[in-house]
Amino acid sequence: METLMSILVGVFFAIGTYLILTKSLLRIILGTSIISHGVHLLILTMGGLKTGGPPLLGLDSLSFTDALPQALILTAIVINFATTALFLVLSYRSYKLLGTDDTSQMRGNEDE
Amino acid sequence: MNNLIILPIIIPLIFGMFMVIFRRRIILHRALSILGLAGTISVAAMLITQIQSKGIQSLNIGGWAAPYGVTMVADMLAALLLITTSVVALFVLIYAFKSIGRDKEEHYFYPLFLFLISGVNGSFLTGDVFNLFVCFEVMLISSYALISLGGEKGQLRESIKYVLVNIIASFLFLIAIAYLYAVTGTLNMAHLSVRVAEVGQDGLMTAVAILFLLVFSLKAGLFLFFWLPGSYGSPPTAVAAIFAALLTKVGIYAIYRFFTLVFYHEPQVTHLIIGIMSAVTMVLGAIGAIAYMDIKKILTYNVVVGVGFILAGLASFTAEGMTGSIYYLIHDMVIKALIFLIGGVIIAIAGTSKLKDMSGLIQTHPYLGWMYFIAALSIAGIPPLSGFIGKVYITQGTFASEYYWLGAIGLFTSLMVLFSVMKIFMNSFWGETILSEEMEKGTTKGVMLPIVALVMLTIALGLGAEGLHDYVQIAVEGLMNPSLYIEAVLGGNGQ
Amino acid sequence: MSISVTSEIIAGVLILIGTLFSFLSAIGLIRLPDVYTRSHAASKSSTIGVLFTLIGTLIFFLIHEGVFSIRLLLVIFFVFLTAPVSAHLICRSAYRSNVPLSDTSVKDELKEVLEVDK
Amino acid sequence: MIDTFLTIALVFLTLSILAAIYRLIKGPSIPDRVQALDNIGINLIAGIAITSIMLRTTAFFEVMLLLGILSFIGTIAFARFLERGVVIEHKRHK
Amino acid sequence: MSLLHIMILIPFIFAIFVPLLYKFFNPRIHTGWFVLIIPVIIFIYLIRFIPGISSGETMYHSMAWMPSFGINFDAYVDGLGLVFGLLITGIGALVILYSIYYMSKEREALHNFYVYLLMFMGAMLGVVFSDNILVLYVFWELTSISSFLLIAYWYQREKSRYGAQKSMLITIFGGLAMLSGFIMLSMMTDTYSIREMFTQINVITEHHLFLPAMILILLGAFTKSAQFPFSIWLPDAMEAPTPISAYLHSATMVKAGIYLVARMTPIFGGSSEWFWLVSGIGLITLLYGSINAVRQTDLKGLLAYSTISQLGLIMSLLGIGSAALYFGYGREADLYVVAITASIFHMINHSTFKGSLFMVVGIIDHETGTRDIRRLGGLMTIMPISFTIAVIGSFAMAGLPPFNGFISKEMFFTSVLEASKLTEFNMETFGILFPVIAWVASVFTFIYSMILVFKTFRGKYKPEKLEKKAHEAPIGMLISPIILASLVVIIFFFPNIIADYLLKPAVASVLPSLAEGGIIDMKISAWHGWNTELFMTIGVVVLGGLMYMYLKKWVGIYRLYPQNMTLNQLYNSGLDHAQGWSKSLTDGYMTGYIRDYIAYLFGFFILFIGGTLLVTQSITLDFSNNAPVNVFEGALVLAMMTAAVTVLFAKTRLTAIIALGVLGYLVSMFFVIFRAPDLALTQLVVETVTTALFLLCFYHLPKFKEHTKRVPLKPLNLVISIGVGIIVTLFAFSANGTRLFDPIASYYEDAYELAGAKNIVNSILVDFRGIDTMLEIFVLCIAGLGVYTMIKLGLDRREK
Amino acid sequence: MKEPNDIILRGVTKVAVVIIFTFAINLFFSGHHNPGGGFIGGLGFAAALTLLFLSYDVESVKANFPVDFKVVTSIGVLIAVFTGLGGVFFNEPFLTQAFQYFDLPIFGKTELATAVLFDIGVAFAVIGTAMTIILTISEDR
Amino acid sequence: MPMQVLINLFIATLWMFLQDEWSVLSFFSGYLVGIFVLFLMRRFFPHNFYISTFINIIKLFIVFIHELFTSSIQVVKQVMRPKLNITPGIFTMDTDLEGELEITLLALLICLTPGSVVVEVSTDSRKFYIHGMDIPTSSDSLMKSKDRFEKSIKRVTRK
Ligand code: NA
Ligand code: NA
Repeated sequence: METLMSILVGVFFAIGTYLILTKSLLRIILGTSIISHGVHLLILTMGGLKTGGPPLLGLDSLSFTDALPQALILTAIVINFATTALFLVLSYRSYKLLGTDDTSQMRGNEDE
Repeated sequence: MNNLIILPIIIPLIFGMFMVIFRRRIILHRALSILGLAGTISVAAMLITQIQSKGIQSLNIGGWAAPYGVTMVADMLAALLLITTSVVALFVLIYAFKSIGRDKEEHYFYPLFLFLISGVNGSFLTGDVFNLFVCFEVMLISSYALISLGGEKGQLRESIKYVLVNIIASFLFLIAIAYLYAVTGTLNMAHLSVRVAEVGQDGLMTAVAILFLLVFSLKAGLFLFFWLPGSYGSPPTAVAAIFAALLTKVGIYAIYRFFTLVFYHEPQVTHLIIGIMSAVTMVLGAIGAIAYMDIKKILTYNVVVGVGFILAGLASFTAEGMTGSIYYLIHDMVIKALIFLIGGVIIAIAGTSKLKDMSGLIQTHPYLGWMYFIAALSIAGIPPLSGFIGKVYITQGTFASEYYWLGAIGLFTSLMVLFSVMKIFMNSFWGETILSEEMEKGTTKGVMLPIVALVMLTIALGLGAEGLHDYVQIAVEGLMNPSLYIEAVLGGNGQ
Repeated sequence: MSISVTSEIIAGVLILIGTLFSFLSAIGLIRLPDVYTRSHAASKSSTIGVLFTLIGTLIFFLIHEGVFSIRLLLVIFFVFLTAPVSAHLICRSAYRSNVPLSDTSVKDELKEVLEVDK
Repeated sequence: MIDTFLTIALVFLTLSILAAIYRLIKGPSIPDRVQALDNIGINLIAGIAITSIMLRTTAFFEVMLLLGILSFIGTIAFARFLERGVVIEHKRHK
Repeated sequence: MSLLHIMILIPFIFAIFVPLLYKFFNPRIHTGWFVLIIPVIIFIYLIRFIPGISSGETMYHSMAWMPSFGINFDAYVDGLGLVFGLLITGIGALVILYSIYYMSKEREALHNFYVYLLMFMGAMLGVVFSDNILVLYVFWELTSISSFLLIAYWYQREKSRYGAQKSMLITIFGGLAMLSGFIMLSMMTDTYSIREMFTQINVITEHHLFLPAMILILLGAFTKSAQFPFSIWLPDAMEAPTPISAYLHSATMVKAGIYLVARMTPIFGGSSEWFWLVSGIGLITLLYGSINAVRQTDLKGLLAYSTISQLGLIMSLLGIGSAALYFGYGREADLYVVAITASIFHMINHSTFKGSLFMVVGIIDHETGTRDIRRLGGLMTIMPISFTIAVIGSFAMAGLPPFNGFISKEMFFTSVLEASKLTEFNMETFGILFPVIAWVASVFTFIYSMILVFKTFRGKYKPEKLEKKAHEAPIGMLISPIILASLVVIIFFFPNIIADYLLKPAVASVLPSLAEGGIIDMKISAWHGWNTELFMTIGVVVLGGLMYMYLKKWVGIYRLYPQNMTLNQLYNSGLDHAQGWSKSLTDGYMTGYIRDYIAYLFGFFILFIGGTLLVTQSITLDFSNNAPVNVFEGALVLAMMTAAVTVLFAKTRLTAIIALGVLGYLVSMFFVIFRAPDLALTQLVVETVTTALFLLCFYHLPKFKEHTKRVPLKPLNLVISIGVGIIVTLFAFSANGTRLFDPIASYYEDAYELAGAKNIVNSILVDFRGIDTMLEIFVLCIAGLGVYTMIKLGLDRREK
Repeated sequence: MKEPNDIILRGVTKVAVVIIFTFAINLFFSGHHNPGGGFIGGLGFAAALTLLFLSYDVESVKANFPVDFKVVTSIGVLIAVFTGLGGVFFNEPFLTQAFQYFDLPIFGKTELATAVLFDIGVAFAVIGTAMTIILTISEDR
Repeated sequence: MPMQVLINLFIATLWMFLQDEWSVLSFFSGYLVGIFVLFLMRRFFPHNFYISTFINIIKLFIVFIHELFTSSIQVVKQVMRPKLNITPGIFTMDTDLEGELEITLLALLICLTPGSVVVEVSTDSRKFYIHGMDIPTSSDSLMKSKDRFEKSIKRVTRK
């Protein structure tokens, strides 16, 4: 499973990176979202998969999965949400003001 | 346990939150922000005396013993950065009073400013890798809001780049944490240090180290600085100044923390890489600084050079180098804020940042001109201003570790820096006066106080470098001797 | 057969039926000609599919683990409540965003109504 | 015993999800894709139910309910966007 | 703080009050009168040292500055320092006196002028009296800065700024080189004190940094003293007001390099590298300066090149003299002492005659409005006093009796002749060059000296070419040059006063080991009989005279030299090219295009992380501790990949978002499979809210454009993204196979006992790592404010 | 019939929102021992509000929830921080959570933990932020 | 109706007092007692006895379930045919139901009826535009069921 997940994460990173390297702002944001999934799954994978029950003591499992990565991912998810929201708004504000969502037209060299 | 450590994080936080609640009371905002920074300054001062007398201070948040909870650690380096941060921020804030504009004030400029400081302070104080990530995010998200504050075209355009690069950096930070956790099973920096030391820094660990270096380099603008000139050139002056002064420093601090506490076992690999990166940074930064006839660009590339120079001290991995770096770090925070503030005033007065469109300002603004002159000398490390002692010791450090090329590059780029900042002086202040006072687009009214204060500070830090010596020495001792940090966090049972 | 085994069998069969429904509706999702007809499959069959599955689960946990979960009942209720609305809204939005009906369609009484207002 | 049932059930479920994915890619219209999303959400509820039995845990019941709620909200959001180009209206014209 | 310290610092302190004095007394009293007090006081103060110093005493006072670093303001007065101190304050006083008449109190910003001047004076005193090399460096840079400011005193002029920048770049470059040399020295000896270094000369000599340190320090000296090829800044420095040229750029600051070489001679002297570098560069500079001086048409330009030339002469003498340390005690050493003596002697002489000449040129400029030789002539009768002074100065410069230049130049000839007889340092081969170069340069020196006097004061008076009607300068302006000219003559007749009281202690400082042996014993006389040196002088006069007379015939030769090959041209185009090249380089990679930046970032990631993994051979593929995979999970993974690919290839933005939503749902399904209920819940809600946000923002965002509907296939992007994917995966494999420690997680399994919670994840979030959560909601809050600000601030403005 | 008639949607929304609110509050309170907690509870609450916004419109929902969500956020953060400071006054490290079991009438043996207070802060902040963002964007023109 | 529920709750609480037993069980038994009392008193209230409404709700629910089953099976049947043979289309249906609740319930029912999904509701909520899977059969069966639906709904929503 860890191997499969590692590959999946790699695929997410590859696709996300490719999207980020395109010109369209929206595709860039999509790329970051895909990478963020990759990141979260990677943290989980790196914590070790499937070794015990859910980290709920009420359920009387004998062993529990590592709860720490889960807590970390939870924090990361929320922070990523905050960032994405801001980035989205920033993008559309830029689009409205600059009249383009093409990053190749957002170089802003010299004359202005 | 020392609850003081948390205050630099939560004082700005609480004060800022109250401002959000009482949104329209701008006077209250100003008062609270001054009060808040004054508070962090005093806390930092208290921490410094405590560290001096009792050693590194730590706080297990929630009472959970390290490495299980999150431990906040105040060593001398952190405390020194803390106090510098707050002092510089205070002056920039005062500058903002007169320059930022009512609409930005009403749109949470002051709270966001304080939140930024809170994040910066948190990054300095935390002893936990993941918490460092979170503190970075606090800082970053505030910076995202601040950098786009005002929503001008160029600003938004550069903000996009800034935000995107930092988002990716954050992802890389997270995967670095993931790999680190897989290999070491812990997040507490002191504990990491112990564990890494226990098994030695093998290849994989070095790869993890390089990944962290990559992440922090992005924040610090070490080698990966391409995002920096654009984004630091676009926001309002006060914001640009605080960015230039603080944000890269957090990355630098993190590199220091990691590569003296955790990944210090293979300096011939890691620290050499840092050295090469810092050399390239200095060279490219200096080249950028001399390339343009635009105040913003010149100043932002100077930020890049500073980063490279500070890290040259770490690359040397000698006590001298570290001493120099810490001095230079403090100097750089002060001077970058100062020169950005003055640059902002010049741009405001001339209504342009293009040097060829301005001339002879010294006729109408002699004080501003001389302040700039001193700042320009200081930024190049000309004695006896604040950059000097740092420059000498970083150079000495690089020589001592036989990285002569690094020291030489450092010194030579400081000449290029001088050339670049003097270019501004000669082109904007000297020459025929073409702008009468009535034609000026901006004014120096009300903004001279922080500028003068920072100039005084750079002079005082230069002439009074001795005053910091003991503190810097304690900081260096902490950096060169990880066991002090480990002892303070994990106590005797470090294993 | 002990009660627990019985419960397992009952639950298993229910779940199997449920997923079979889901599967068949999925075939509908593939085979049917346009979004409107597919929405029939999606809203009805898969709803019933998930209902069976959840009831099976409910029974399993009730008998096997001795847990009666209000949450499961709520899920059932909620799916039941919302699936038709989802179908309605999807169809409406499809219609209003000019997704054509399939060629086999014989009647469109909504067309003139909407066109009158345009 | 039950695990055999569940495995077969999971195979069915897998096929349904893959069918929905097919619809997601194929389209041809956006509502088709929204429907696929909605359908996957519903199928995942069943998937979680089965997983819960396999793991003999009630820990995921909340997830099921939330999935039901959220796939509904998601569908509505898409539908509204398709209809009006706006998801949330500032003020409804009477 | 001793009186000595006060004397060094008093110019700085007084400088603070200058603007006030200017404000209150100008234009009633010329600010210069107040300023004049300072050098006079210090001069008198220094004079008092002469008896003590000449009897072998030294003065040392320490003042703590940064004691913890060993950087203290240790003031040290010995023979060498004293000579310089007297020059600085003596000439300084005269220059200020002169400036009072030269600088108009009505038109000039005198406060700036005198502040810079005082700053310079203090800095210069600091340089020559500092024992601590870092303090010396501090003052050294201050002289560069004040020189920079003084050159650009008329900052409105383009040429002033150009000259200022040039001098700054070159001298500060040298300063930095010197600093690194100093740092090396301090590393060798573990001290910053020059005197302590003297006690460790053996350590230094054997250190592998000996040569680098020497070269670096010499760079400092050579740039400051305008040695070839760094001399180019000096002619442009002539844009400064003439008193400044007289003071900084001929009498004092340029001599700081001389001081430094002299000061460092005990450390580096005796080695062949030092010998060759100092004397060689000195001789080249001598020749270069003298040849170039001849073709100048600007009187100050001529003086500038003459200064370069003379500095070369002094420098070469120091180089030759350093051989004394090679020989240790003995006759040979005694001979080379002459060279050191000559160098210091000539330095003093040069200050006197060159100072007076500058002042005269200033007078000419002041009274006629031009310094162009081609427009001047026949001033002899109009300005007789000035003419007299000019004759004295020029003849001294040309090395003619009865003026002091003659004596020191004869000693110079003696020295080069001696040097040519050396058998060490490879002098067998090259030694003959020394007297030849010296003699040729002297010929040119003679020529330009004659040009200076006779082209200006003789010939036809051309009032039509002058802006003003020329007349003799006011007496005040003449006092200083007269004093200097008198000194020129007096020294010729009584050289031994100088020799006993100044030169001997100074030479003793340069050659301390010889001084200790009591070997230094000098007697300077104008007349040595008909020796080679005298014949050389006669030759100079004869040939020089002839060449001067037929100047017009051969001066055209200069024009043959290609203009774009001059050092100046090299500097200019170098600087231009550097800036242009910098710009194209920087513009080249700083494209402003975010895609490029991201490509750099990921490129760096691939290279560095991949590189490290490869180089350290840490890629391991160990799948043994993998958890099993079932069909459902496998299919889900497939579905996820498909969804991600769908996002990639989506032709409409809605398709992309929907696919992303599917992906999000599937990820939360995985969180279920991996037993993370809290995560699954969070992921679901966040996914949905994010989707809603996307849709909300779509209203404001454009659709995928027609031509970009299909995501473009770019090979480089493909390589980068696949590279990133592969490295992330490989790293994950390796990290997965290398779990070295048990994670700390087991601790949290006691959450119920420790924190009263059965949900471990929740207890970590609110308790064990509560601070993360606190800061995280803080992040959320800031994001909310950020969004609000971003939208509302623009909105409010638009509504206005 | 230009405007679609949302009568069905609204009818169902009312029921759904009641359920979601209840569920969100339940998630919040059960978070200490079961899946859930401040984040998820808060986000669930925000999801319910979002549903309301979707089915109705900003103005009418705002009229029913007349609060400045930015203030809600700040208060949430402040609650969390001051909970943390509570420990400081008892000379405990910052953010020291305390929990105690009490025998209360009706509720029986009940655990009262400051962590719950902290979680309330979290929930407030989450709700406030989510709503601020959604509302602000939808108010933009 | 809410009044009746309140009274019922009051009775349940009173019952607990009388029983002097504070438990869910005693509350529940009290509640049952209350239902009984209210049933006796039903003629004195202006509205129907609320339990009968409750029973009507359950009846309606059963209608729902029934529709769902039959329609699902019909869809499945159609899907399973080797060759699709359907004639879909949109047709109109009038209703005399009023108010949000009634309309919603009807719409839900229609959606669950075999082969029909509501596409639009007219602005005055009098007309339903319905997509039928197979026009003749779906519209027929819907028209057949319509009255039954409306009746069941009215029994719940009207007194
Ligand atoms: Na992030
Ligand atoms: Na200019």
